[in-house]
Amino acid sequence: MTGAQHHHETDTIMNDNGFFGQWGGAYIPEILHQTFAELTIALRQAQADPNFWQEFLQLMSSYSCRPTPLTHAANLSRHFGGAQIYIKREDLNHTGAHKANNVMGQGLLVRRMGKKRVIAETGAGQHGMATATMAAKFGLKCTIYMGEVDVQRQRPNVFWMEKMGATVVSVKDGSRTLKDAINEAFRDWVTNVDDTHYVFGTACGPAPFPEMVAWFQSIVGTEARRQILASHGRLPARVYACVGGGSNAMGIFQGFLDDPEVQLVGVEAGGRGLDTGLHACRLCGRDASPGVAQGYRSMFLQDEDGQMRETHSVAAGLDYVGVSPILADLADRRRVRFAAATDSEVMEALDLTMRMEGIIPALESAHAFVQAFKEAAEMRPDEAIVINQSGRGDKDIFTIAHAFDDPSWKEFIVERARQYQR
Amino acid sequence: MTGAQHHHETDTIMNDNGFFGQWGGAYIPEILHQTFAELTIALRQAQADPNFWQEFLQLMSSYSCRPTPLTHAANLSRHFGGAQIYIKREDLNHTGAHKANNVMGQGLLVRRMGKKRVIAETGAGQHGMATATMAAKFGLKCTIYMGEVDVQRQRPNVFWMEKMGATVVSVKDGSRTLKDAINEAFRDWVTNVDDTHYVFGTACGPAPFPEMVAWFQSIVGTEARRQILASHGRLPARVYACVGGGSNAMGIFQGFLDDPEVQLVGVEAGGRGLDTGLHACRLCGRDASPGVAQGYRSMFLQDEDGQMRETHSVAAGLDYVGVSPILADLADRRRVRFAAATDSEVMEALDLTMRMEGIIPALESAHAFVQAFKEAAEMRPDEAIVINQSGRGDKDIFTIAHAFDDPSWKEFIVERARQYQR
Amino acid sequence: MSLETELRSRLAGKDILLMTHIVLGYPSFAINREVIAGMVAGGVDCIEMQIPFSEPMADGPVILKANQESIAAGTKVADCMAFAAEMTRQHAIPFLFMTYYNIIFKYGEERFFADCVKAGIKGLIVPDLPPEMGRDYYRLARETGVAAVPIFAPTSTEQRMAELHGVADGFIYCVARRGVTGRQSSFDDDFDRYLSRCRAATCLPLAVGFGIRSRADIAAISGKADMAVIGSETIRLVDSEGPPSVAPFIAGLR
Amino acid sequence: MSLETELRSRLAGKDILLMTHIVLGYPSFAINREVIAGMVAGGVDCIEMQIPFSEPMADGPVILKANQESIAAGTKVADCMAFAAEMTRQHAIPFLFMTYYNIIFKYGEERFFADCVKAGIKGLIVPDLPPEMGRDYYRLARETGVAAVPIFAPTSTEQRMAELHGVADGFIYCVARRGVTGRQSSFDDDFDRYLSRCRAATCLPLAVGFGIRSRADIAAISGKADMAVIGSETIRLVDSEGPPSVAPFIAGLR
Ligand SMILES: Cc1ncc(COP(=O)(O)O)c(C=O)c1O
Ligand SMILES: Cc1ncc(COP(=O)(O)O)c(C=O)c1O
Repeated sequence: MTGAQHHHETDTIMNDNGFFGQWGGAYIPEILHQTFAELTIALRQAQADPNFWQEFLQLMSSYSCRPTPLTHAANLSRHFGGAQIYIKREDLNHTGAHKANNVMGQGLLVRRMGKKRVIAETGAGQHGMATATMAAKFGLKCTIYMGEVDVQRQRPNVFWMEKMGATVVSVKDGSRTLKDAINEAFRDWVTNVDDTHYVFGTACGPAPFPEMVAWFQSIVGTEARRQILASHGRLPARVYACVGGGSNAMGIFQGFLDDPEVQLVGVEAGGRGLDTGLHACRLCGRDASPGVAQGYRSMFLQDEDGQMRETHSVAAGLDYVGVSPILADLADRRRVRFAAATDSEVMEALDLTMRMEGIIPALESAHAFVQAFKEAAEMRPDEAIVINQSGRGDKDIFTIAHAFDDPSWKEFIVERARQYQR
Repeated sequence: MTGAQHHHETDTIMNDNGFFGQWGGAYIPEILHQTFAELTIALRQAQADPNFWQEFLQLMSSYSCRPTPLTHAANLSRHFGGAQIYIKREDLNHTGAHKANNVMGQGLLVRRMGKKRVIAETGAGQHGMATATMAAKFGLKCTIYMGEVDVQRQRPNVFWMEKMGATVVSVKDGSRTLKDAINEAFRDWVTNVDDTHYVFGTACGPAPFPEMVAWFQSIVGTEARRQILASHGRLPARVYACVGGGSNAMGIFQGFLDDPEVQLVGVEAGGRGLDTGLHACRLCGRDASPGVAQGYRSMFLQDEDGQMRETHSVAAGLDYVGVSPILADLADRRRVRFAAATDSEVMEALDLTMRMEGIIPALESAHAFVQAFKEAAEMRPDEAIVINQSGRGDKDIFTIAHAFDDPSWKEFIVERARQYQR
Repeated sequence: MSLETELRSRLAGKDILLMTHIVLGYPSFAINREVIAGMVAGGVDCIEMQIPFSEPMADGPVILKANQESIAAGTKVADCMAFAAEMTRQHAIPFLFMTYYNIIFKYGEERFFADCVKAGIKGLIVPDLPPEMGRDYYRLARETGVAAVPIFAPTSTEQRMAELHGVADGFIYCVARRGVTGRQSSFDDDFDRYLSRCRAATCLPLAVGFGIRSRADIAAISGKADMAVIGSETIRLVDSEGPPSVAPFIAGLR
Repeated sequence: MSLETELRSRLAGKDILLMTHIVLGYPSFAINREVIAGMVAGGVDCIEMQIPFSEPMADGPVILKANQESIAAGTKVADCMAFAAEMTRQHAIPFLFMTYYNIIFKYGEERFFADCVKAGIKGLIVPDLPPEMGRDYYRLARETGVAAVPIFAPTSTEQRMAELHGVADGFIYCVARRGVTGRQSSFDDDFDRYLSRCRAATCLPLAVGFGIRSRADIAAISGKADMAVIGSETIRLVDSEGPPSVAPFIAGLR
């Protein structure tokens, strides 16, 4: 299945105005109308041009390391005694997460459109890292918007983005997290619309972003389908992915959308628990409702007036009020099932995966592992499941070491600080 | 070129007693004699069995992401206006460095030998990380020896090793760095020789380790040769690799040993400068002399009595007194040329590479970049050079942010420490 | 009387109309009340009252902060409706709501328009609702007579302006430049060319907003546009010098 | 008189010989002098003097630390040679050097053996130099009459013991167990079987070392081995109780 063919299938879901069922659209300031029109045309041309997808594949295999492997987790499979567990290794991408797929794809589009500057929002810092990296590689100017809270919790990523030549702007408005960074990036865009492209980081935002991001991420599912057939001999029974904005989930799910026998499971951030209100569940649980924000219509965590609520997750990349309109539609159509993983379940799954397989999933990805582990035991050993490991966890050292309450880590940090205070 | 064929070529260099020219050998306590005999037999059997190399390739492509790409650094090439610069991306391996190649290979050997426990030394922590990872994957008990100084500078790696189930022992003897960790690992081995394999981390140590490690690492050079022919149409003029113990250098050099037109360049740690004594240059400069330590004969940084000297490098993985006997021999035979890169040159090369290509080499690897950059400009644009990027630099955040004297980083650390002191 | 008619009648004998902006509930409805009284006393022709939203993506720092503080202080959409009804009763100028679409969407579009009618609101400005996305909204606007005021931007093509004109009512809000509210605009030749394109595209009155702060700015657009919009500047003024400074400030603008 | 002959003559009338160990320059040559005098007074039959090396891979923590502190205090190989010459003149027992191969290699093998002869050194123990690696070393040993003492380990096969015997001179150093110096060994049935294998492989006297600390340990190997080696234990003793405690300790061992 080539990318171009693949697009057709996604396309049948999206209608003319950028809606997927009742979700999506492009709720944008008028000043961006023309830019979105041009962007949509550029996307359509790229989708129609088989060379574009070839160029994309070539870039991803020579600069990142695609195809990323599908690893059979033999020890975990044995441990649960059920389904064969396979892990799609997006953590092995350059910059450490699936975010690279989308960003490099948009980089190629930017080159076609002749823009000289890119901006992006970032939460966990992964998308910012990927964008700063792409900008360095493509010779573009780059500004990254990041909520002040995230700047504080993801300082290493900020350091690298700056070293790659990007300007990182710490956003001090609102909840000072991802959604505020998105607002701020839009403010930059309406100001610098002529020479700037906004590299949206997930399958959300105004059309054509959900479709565009999902298209670039479909590289994951296309590979995964081929790989599981080669390794396991038949399709997996279930595919699991964590859902922040929804890009890694859409990426892998697209490989299996036309295979009705494959169950698709999206896992959201259960935070402290669905009943505490401290979570980021938009498609499972009962706390979200339909809304229109950040340029698109979807399910949002908001109050009765439509004001967005604070969300909570140990994983910065899942800590977001909205969700991909494509996933909201797939939820309506019951093609994708949604579940939640709590912070503490995530730490347990992470611990087990490190110890049994020598693999460190990102905190985000570990959410998918939680649900897969809950279900694997009840399945037959001749069935396979695929978990999308969207990123690597070593980026999360500050959060993970903290969450595990590691005393030597604390001592180390205190000792380092002492050097700097002298 | 298959691994088995490849071995033959290395084999012609090594004589019966494990010497490469005048270098190498196995200067080991008698208690290990039998173990080394068995290890050598296991190695020979593996080398003779084509299935073994197949199994190795399969493991490396499904668990790590081999073949790793060869990236054309178009911007750097243009910047220097000389040779086309290609980067072999060992940084994209699982655990972030070429170390995984050797460790996974030894893991397969351990499984064949039926041992249940592995030990390893580590300096930068990369080899320890890789070994802890392999042990988790293969279900082996694991102890990692690490100098106290390195434990302090590489705490994140220690954290991950422990999370992967390894015991990390902080070695408080001698200079409390890599060589002392090696001594301590040998002490463990002579004690637990029956059930334990020592996963040596570089192409040093008593025979058959240099040959074994070089063999597993030859996967790098085999791929690189095929890739540069595919991308550039002909062989590279020069190949650059940093040299700590020598494993990544041997890995890539082996792909081109039989191509006399390809210059091979090893880059050692120049530290504060060759004339300051604060460096780790064994094969360039005049401070090293022949010696026998840590089980093998090679060039060592030692005083006139044969006591090992302290070494210095900003890169923990190059900060070592000895060097691969195979490289010492290749130096004698003038097949490999050696150069030094100083700490400050390394920081400059790192900066440039991040900014121009969006790639973060490990501090170790950045040494190779320094020398390549010095030479690239004088070469013709139709010539190609290959730099082995042995690892990724984000593991070095504490060192790099410190070396760049980044004020926000310092603030961040101090702020974190404040949380822990409360 | 329709909003357009009302504005046209106010234009008689004036070079340009003035519309001011206020964020409801910031810093409080009590202060809003004083400020609006001052604006009316200073001679404004029209006021747009912003119902705060947590994600005001088209607004600059001053209005953004006002939105967030208003919400933090507990402002509800229902309070805004009640307050609007009070203002339209008290002051004989047209009032508009400015807000983001989610506020209307969550309130229920039908109910929102119905309540606007009850509250005497004459028009709506919704910067994140292009016509393609607002079929029901524009239908309800037509049905209820609450003017749906669209936005022209310097990046709008002739064709796009025509499209927007097709759904427009009351007037057209022309944003003076790229960017968000609150930063200085320059009213140069480019601006003139842009405004003539706007004029050519519609027969509705043209309001110009974004970055209008002073008598000089207003003089610069007089004769070209029909209405000047003062946004962030009055918020700054109230924040720094208090509500009594508003009436003289407005009076001094023309 | 060859080392072997000398040891055999000392064995006459004793159940077992005693060899002690000392790290040269630790804590100082002055203390070494006192300690050696005490050992001789206590009745040792033989002393191995370790020339310190920065990487003593076969030694446990006590001897390791002694090596490193000696080097840190400035001990040179030349000082060790001079000190050895002084000891062999003063005391009528055989002295050996124990060290790692690099010390000999850097000194120059020929020169090292020549200086050993001059200094009256009777034998050498080099734990990291198996016969395959030491062709010149074993040749020089034969030529100069300085005994090259090889090491048997519990892991050594019969064939390997035969090989080692083939190059051996003076005696064989049998390490009692897996591991490094300084930890307790248990002299059980396994040990007995190991020692009979050693005995079968060579006609040279057998010394047993590693973990021998007490009169009980020595009693346990008496009649099985020809010589007991006390290593780390005397260093511990001197560190904690000073040189005068050495003579009574040694005297009390048999
Ligand atoms: C590793 C990783 N996984 C998942 C996510 C969530 O994003 P998405 O749902 O778009 O895949 C992020 C976001 O930063 C991430 O960094
Ligand atoms: C990334 C990296 N490169 C290079 C080295 C040096 O080792 P070698 O010379 O064996 O490749 C190390 C050692 O830790 C390393 O981590």
